Amino acid sequence: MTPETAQVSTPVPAEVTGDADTEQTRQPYAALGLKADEYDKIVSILGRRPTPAELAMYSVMWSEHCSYKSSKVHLRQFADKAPKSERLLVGMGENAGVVDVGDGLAVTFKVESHNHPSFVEPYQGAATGVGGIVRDILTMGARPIAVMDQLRFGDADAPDTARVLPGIVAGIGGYGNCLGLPNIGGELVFDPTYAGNPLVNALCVGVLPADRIQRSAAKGNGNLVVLLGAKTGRDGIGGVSVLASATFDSIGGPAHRPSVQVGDPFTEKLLIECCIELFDQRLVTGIQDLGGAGLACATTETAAAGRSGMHIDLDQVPLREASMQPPEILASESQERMLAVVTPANLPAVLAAAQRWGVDATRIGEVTGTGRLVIDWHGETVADVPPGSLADDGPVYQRPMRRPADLDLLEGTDPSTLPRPRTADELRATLLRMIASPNLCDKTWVTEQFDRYVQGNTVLAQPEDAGMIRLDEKSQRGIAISADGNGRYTRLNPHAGAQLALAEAYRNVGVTGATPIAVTNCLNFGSPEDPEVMWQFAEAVRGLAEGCEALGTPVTGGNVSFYNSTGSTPINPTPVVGVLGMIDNVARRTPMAFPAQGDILLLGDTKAEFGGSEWAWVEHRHIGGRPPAVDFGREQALADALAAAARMGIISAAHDLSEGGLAQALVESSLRGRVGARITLPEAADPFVWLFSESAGRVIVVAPAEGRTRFTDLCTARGVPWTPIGAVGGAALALAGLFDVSLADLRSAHEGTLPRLFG
Amino acid sequence: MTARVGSKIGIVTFPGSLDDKDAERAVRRAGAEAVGLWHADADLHGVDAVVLPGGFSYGDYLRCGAIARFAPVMSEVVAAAGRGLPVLGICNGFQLLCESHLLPGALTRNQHLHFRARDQRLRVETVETAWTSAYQKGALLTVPVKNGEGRFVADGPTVDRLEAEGRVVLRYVDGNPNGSLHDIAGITNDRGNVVGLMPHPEHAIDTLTGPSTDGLGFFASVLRRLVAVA
Amino acid sequence: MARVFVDVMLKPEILDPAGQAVARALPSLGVEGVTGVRIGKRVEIEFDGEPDLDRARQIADRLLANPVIEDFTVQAE
Amino acid sequence: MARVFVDVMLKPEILDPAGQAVARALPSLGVEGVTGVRIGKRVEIEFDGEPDLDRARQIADRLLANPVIEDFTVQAE
Ligand SMILES: Nc1ncnc2c1ncn2[C@@H]1O[C@H](COP(=O)(O)OP(=O)(O)O)[C@@H](O)[C@H]1O
Ligand SMILES: [Mg+2]
Repeated sequence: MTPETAQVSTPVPAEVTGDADTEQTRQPYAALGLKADEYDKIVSILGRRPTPAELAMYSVMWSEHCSYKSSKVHLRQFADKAPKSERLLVGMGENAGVVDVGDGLAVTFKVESHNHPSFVEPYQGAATGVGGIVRDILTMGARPIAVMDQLRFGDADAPDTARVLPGIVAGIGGYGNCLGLPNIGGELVFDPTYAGNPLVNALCVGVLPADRIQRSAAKGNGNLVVLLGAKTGRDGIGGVSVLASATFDSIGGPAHRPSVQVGDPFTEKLLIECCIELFDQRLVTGIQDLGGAGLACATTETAAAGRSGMHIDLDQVPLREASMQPPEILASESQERMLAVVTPANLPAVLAAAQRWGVDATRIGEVTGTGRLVIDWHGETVADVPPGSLADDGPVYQRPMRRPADLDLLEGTDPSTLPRPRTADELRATLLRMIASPNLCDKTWVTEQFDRYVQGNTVLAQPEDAGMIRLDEKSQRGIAISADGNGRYTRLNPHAGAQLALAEAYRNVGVTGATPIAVTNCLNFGSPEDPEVMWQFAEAVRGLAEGCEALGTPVTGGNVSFYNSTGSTPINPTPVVGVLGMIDNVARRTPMAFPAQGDILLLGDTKAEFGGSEWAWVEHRHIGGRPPAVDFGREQALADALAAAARMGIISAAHDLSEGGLAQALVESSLRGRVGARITLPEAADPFVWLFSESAGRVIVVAPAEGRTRFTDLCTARGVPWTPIGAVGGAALALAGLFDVSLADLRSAHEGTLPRLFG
Repeated sequence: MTARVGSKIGIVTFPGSLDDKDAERAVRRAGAEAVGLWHADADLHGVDAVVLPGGFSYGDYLRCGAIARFAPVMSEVVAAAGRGLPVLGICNGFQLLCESHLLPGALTRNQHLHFRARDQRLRVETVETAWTSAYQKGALLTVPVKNGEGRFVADGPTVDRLEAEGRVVLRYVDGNPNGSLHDIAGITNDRGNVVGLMPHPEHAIDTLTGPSTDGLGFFASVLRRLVAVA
Repeated sequence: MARVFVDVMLKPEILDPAGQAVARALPSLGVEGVTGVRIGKRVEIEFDGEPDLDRARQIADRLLANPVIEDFTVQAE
Repeated sequence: MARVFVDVMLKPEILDPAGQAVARALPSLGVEGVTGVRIGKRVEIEFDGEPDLDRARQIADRLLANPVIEDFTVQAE
């Protein structure tokens, strides 16, 4: 046993040159990503110079990625403005939020980015992104039950897209498929803004008994700290502080890019089964995944959360390379590891469960009452720190903000001046070009690479508006999830863009018949050191927080990804917003496919809203004007009407309108149902506006004759406008007085694009 | 208890098995008792039939099914199959049956190199196996396929023999999803008790969660046989 | 510490789509004159004592290669 | 007809899940004394003329290996 306090050996800076100048004898903090004042703060916290191990720990823990130092002051709004929700069991701050879904069940979900690693090594970067978010969900005590992925690339025909896309898609599939997690939806967006910085966001959802939520706090003097899973290696060291906390330009090009990790989904699968067994047998008192900043993060966060101390013996950590030094062991981001806190009495049972699943489990330390995290190695104390100083008391920045100088100009270049299709033939040709464009085309080439069936509970999956999973076979209770974002809307107006993303995800959940209850988000932005980016960020967060307040759906967790830029230009600000809904009986869900017959109704108001629209982009490479207006009251009424209709069984299909507008929605529902539609637009309608506008708050619904009046009454009672626009039937999409397109022509236009581009 | 209620079908869980719970659900839906078998336990616990489920046993990094073949339970499965016990290998289970030499040939990387999951049309080519007797010969099914290494290959004489002896159980129709020889989706041994399929019948038992209920017949078939034997 | 290498290649008569994909991509990289590409596995086995070719051969035969579709060769470092 | 072999292995510090899975399975096959297994790719490139090592190196660099996680070696038959 090592004593609880030990003499800290005099630290020897790695790069001392012998120069007496104090500036020079300072430690290599800058190379580790720390600023001079941050370094000074470390010295003042410790009352001495940090050891190399401590310096490594502070540098990773105080990195943007781990400390949220630039975003903290803004993210607070999610909690401050959070609507009261009785369902919220765990809010922001834990690994993922948890909501009560009834019958003693709870659900946890979260979306996270793995943008930079996926650019460097597409397959493994994307794969380990899935692995990381799955461990977050597992950490809450939940069995992961589904994943989703939100992907953004440069132009579809850009050479680098061909380099990264196939690997990223294969990596998402490779990891998720091997874990046995159905992939139930996502996004695939192409825009030159992401050419040098693709966005790879991954979402995971899990289910757990509501009374068995796990916490990360390390509590109980004398309890043991057990490391589960993979051995610790040299891969991915500093991945967090370097990769996710700086732009590629500033890192210095490919040669200096730090290594990324290789994922091992098999080990993760065993880790999941092992942990679930530990949870079921109530064998752990605290658990934390090892993600960014590895062991440094897991030990400090658990000790800080438990307001305890911890003693770690680094010699016990199973290593892949024996020559690893303490800073490396602490900062390694080797995947597929978890840290558990267990009572001494439970240790044998924990080790037995681990052995049964073939998972390595090693006792590496214990919880103490000292309030210090003390780390020993080779008989020396290499770190002795107050854990809260790393986990909670990192630097906080109120970064300068400035409205982008070009925003007035962008807003002023309104798409209303763009040439529009005038004749029926032009409208028809526009429709065919639109549905074949990379953002609106069929995504099967991607989604076919994902297993959607495994676990046998997938009720809805892509291309449906939301994914839906049955939680319980007896009660038929289930959940629905959708995540959406639109960087062009957000570029034009970050406040509105974030709200539009929220509104779309909310509506996507609503059309299935589920009731939205909670929100997660992944905020993909440029450099926080750029005041214009910081302004976009602050506006987006404000918009999202206000939107969640209006909708009554709290933000339960999320992730911030800064430093996304193509060359020196920040990406279009891209908040991806995920909405979770619940449904009492999944057999009552509303699918998007047109049934054989029925009347088609358009719910909501259609206005000439083309700012940031897909039409302006596809036909004119234009981005300007104002994005569509959002009305949360309308969104709520709409979702409420759709949930009621699903419960009553009076509608047979519903599909939301988003990018590409009504034309796109009609084509998607027709192709999915293998049946056409005869559409008659209202007499006063401008067909171009009705077909392609992206006004929010709209849905198409098919109501069989029997239920139609009950449904329209239900809409009217809630103030949801509805317009009959035709009926299902035939083998073509026929627009009365305008044009017909056969299903076969629609299909070949819609489905040919991705196979042509990616083989 | 009657034989029907008492029929026990074992489903083996290997490290990395994924569709084991789904197979258990399908077995129960068909009316049998599902018994979980564990890879490390060299005991079939008296089951009347065995399902080797889909998944990625041991990660399938080296070659699908290559490591699972050495699991203690497999020596029991191989021995029991030799005595006529009905054995169904689904996807990873099919790969494992080939690796274990209970079925000829091998399953290799899909020709297009992608993992592919889709609802696949299939034709039942023989009903003279323990697992297909409840179908009509020539019946068309829609059942999910999902794999990265599902392309069946074997040398010419082996394929000719499979065809000549009527041992091709299932064939892909309306498009071959992986480049499999002769559009082969499933085969059987010469006694008809061991069947390997790439498609996943356990995912086609309920239209709420699958494309059809066409997969139930595989489980119903073996039950029928067990009842007849009893 | 002694290493043995086992190279596992698909038999010539077995289609190698991964190799073909590489071969097809070459002209677009400006590489001409390649008539074929085959992709197999290279397995490095580290023994704690002497490099044991027999044992490596046995591992290759039972585990690393599937004789239905693959051939292998074994050599010491 | 001249062949060049490109061996692509994960860098030593990078986890090799495939090798690890094989190494862990060996005891159950009754094989002892193996301290590590690494699995990489062996690529056989066939040129119609002389074996062109430079060209092979270029192919490896651009198509077969990602230098962030892999190293490769090239040799003629
Ligand atoms: N990368 C992806 N992974 C999984 N599913 C995807 C992906 N990209 C798109 N999808 C699915 O394809 C369908 C169409 O996508 P999209 O048009 O963006 O839907 P929406 O506009 O309703 O959000 C949706 O079901 C979506 O979940
Ligand atoms: Mg939608």
